[in-house]
Amino acid sequence: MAAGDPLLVLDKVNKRFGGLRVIVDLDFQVNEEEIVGMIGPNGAGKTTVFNLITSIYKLDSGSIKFRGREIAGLPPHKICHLGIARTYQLVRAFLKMSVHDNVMTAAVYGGAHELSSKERTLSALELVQLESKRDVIAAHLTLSDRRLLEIAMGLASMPSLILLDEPMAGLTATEIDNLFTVIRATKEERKFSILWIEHKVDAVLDFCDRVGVLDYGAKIADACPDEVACDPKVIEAYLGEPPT
Amino acid sequence: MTILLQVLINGVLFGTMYGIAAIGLSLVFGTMRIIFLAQGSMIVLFAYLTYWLFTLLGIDPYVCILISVPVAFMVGLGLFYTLFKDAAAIEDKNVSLLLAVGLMYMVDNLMLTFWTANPRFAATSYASYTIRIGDVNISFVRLMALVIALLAAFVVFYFLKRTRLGTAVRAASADMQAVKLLGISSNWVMAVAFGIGIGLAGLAGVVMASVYSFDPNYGFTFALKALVALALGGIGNVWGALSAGLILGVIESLGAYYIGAGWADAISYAVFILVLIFMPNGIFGGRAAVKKV
Amino acid sequence: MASPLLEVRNLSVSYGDVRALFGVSLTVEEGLIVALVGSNGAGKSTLLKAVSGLIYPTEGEILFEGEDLGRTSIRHRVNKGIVQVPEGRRLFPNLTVHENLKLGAYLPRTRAGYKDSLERVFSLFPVLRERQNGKAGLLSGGEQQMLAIGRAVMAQPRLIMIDEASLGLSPILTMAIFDLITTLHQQGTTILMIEQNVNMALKHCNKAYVMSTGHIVMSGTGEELLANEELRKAYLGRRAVTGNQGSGS
Amino acid sequence: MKALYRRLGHKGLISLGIIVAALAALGTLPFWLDVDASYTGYYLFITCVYLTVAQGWNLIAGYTGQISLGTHAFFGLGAYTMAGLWLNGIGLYFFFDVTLMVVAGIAPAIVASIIGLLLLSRLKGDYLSFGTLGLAQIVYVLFVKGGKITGGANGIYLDASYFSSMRVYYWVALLVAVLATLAVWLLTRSSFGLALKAIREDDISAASHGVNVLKYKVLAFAMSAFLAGLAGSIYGYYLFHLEPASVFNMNWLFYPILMVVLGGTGTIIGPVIGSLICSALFAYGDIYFGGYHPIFSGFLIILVMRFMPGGIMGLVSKAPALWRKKEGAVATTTPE
Repeated sequence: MAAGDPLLVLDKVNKRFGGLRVIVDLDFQVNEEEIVGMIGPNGAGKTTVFNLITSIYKLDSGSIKFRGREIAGLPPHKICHLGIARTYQLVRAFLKMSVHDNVMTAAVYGGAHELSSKERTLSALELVQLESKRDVIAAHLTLSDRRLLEIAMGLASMPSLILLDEPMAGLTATEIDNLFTVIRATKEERKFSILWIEHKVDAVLDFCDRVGVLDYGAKIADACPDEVACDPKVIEAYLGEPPT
Repeated sequence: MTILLQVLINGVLFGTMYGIAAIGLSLVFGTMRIIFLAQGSMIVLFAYLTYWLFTLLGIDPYVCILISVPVAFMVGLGLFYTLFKDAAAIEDKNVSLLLAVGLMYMVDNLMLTFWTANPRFAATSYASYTIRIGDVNISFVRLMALVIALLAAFVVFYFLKRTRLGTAVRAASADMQAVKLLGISSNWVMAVAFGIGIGLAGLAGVVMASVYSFDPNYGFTFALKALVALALGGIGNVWGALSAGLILGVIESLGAYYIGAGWADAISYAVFILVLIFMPNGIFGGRAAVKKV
Repeated sequence: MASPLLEVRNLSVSYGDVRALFGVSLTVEEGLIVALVGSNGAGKSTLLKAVSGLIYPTEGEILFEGEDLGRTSIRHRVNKGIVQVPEGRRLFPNLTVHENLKLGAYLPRTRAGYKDSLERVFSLFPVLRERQNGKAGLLSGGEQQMLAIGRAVMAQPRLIMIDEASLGLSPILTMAIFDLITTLHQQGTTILMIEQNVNMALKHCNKAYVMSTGHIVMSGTGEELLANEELRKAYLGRRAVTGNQGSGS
Repeated sequence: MKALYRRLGHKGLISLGIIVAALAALGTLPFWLDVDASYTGYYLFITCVYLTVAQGWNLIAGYTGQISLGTHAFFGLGAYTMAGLWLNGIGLYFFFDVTLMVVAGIAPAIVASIIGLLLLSRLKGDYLSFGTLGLAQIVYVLFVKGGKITGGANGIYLDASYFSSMRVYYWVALLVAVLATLAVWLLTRSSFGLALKAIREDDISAASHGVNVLKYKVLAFAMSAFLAGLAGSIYGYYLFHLEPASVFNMNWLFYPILMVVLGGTGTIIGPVIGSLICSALFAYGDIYFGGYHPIFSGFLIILVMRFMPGGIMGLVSKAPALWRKKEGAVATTTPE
């Protein structure tokens, strides 16, 4: 499990909704300790990829391997236990529960670990700097705190891969900065991998080791940020036909 | 053989009421996503109205249709605007479920107080008249029930398919938000669907009073049967709901004959649970009535 | 000077604690195609929803031909001629094409000219005439978008607001849809459209607004914005621009 | 004492005091009130039976968000299990046999687990409710048609000579109701409760945070069936004559629901308040209004759901909302 070893491998993954092919023959890989971005225009199928990885949707064909083990078809909670955590674009924390109980739930049920769930809860809250708000009901948090809360919930299960679904959406520039600082610092300490889907390209290009681009459910680019930014296919996907 | 045929025909004729009630439930569920558990109680209530109109004023049950269906429609509109309008708008469907439960409980017990638990029946002069075809006896009033059910299904079908408002009702069961964006009042669409649902309960009430003896406790059982028919037929399918009602009638009738009277209920609920578990789209396909986890 | 067809003044909208629009102002003059571009979450759809009456603003006003729409109903606005083509088309898949169109002309005002509107839609989108008795859910993506626009045309709109017409369509189909929108415009309908396909939108509009995180950050004619380096930056970030120059393309 | 104060705080200590005082008063009631002569004895007994069922329904519906409509089947199953075993000489053969009562709870819990695995894995929302309702009706028919085994529609008779005083009934029902409330309270405050609440809030999100949604739904369902069955066995001891029409009566479904929603769904005190109020309405309503009170209870469900779906506890928690908001605001603006 050294840095750089393949962690999550998607192989020829396909998904249809009715007649519509949402994901088309997608090959994708995330390695240990890597930060990978997945970008693409609205409707390109990014969130669907997450839902396939976390088994909320069943895939039509293809395989998804995590540490060499096939995970497609496992129930969602098993996937969490294996070490994949995720956040949602529209935050899905448990709104009527306190911050502490939210993280505690994720810690208790996130699988067996050396550290007790209490210790993991505290350390997760510390990492995202939400200790002072531990007794606040999640519904009373600001959007940016809710995002941090979801990240803390993810951290509580000691994942080796975190899936971030548009964590910047709806945040102001300062809040985004803060979120990044937190993610960067946490990643330094915990050494997990990140797969991050985002609509806004700028931040992903700055932050990630590698970026995949999705358009109409198919991968049109997968390279280092600099290369992706210059790829005419990517520019076309974002801005429409190339300017003449 | 003759007996089997007789049992089958009785089943079909009995199932007509389940069918009418299921069409009503389907309309309400399609637009409001509410299972209206008080449907059976409303049917019994309108059966009592028919019974009263017949015994007190001497109005023939079939003439009663002209009174009780419009009244039931208005009652439906009233119920929607006073009770279900707000509940339909919120995500938590438990509120509307419990509203229907409360309504059922209140109506059942009101009827119990007014009319006692003694079975009633609109004993018309032609109630015992039977038509004999070959070796099979067909009760006139039951045959009329089938005719009425078919007519009702056709009217509802025509309304949904051919009228502007009916088209809007069908559209609303697919996408309420999009309906709103066309300038159509979503509340009115739901109210009309609810009104027709209760209107059909009014019709089923007339049929019930003219064919069977009934009592206040019958409502709940009946609502459950309508629900079974709805689950069998799949949501949003008028003919599916009617046919499922008939099939349920046949299943019960066969069960009562071969296994014993009194087991019919258990058999239909068993069918219900099996359908819920293994065929959530109903036997006629149609749209998923059940959200899978 | 006559008041513009649509004027949005200082509009703010919040979803609970989350503010989506911060004092947005824009005008749409009669007879123009106006484009609203910006990345996901910029507030474009929110603005459209506020104009069509799906949500009410917390602050600011929306004027249509000088009349403040305030907290009037969607029905009132559709009657005035403000019709939205929602994102994702929102067709009724189990209804036929013809039934979908019929519902577009639901309000009494539009029923009188129902036959003419239908003719107009069918001449704009001949494929819909061919498939009028088929279910809407069986149409292809491009045809569905045509039907969504056609359904709005049935309401005899003064102003059509189109949310992401090109979403999920191939480049060729996107081109076709834009041509149809242009035709619609030439027939005299005012159009306000939201687009992610910035190049296409800017080429086809008279005027455009660029939105970012709930604010309008740029406005101008399509040509002006197309030539604007800042716009590319807003979309792909600094690297994209420098990268492009670096590679000498 | 100091340690206790530190743990509970000011408010907690007051609540604890009230609870201890109330329990002491209720526990010693038969010593200063003749529960056999006074109607109050029956009222409190039946309240406790209802409360036990209500807390079970509260656990599955209030805390887990799954509306079950099969409670009366579990109640009746409990009553019949106790009576059947007793008649066949199984158990320790004394009145209010603890082992029989526990078995009377376990039997419906097993049925609930089986049906729960089938229904809860595939259905949610309304259809779960109707699946449980259909199941309940099947159970009812099975007992009516059960012939010699169940005594059919006439039911079965226990030896009524065991009846000595209402005192025993009162104490047993009170003890069970208190234990049921305590158990639900402890469960919902444990990690088990975290899973239930998470499922109620968002079951997909709960699953992706590692909660085995089906397992906890079934466990909660079985637990609620256990409590219903336990209450059923107590009522069975009181009836001596068990017939399907009385122990499978829909009242055992609707009244507990009414008590929970009136008091406040998903709160621990709500069902207690709700059952005290509703049970008073029914028990005394029977005296003063004859058989009309079910009409009012139906009406009451409608009123509560229409105007205060949060129940009494919902109103209570809304009252100090201003104060609470301030508290929340302070917390959110001081991250340091």
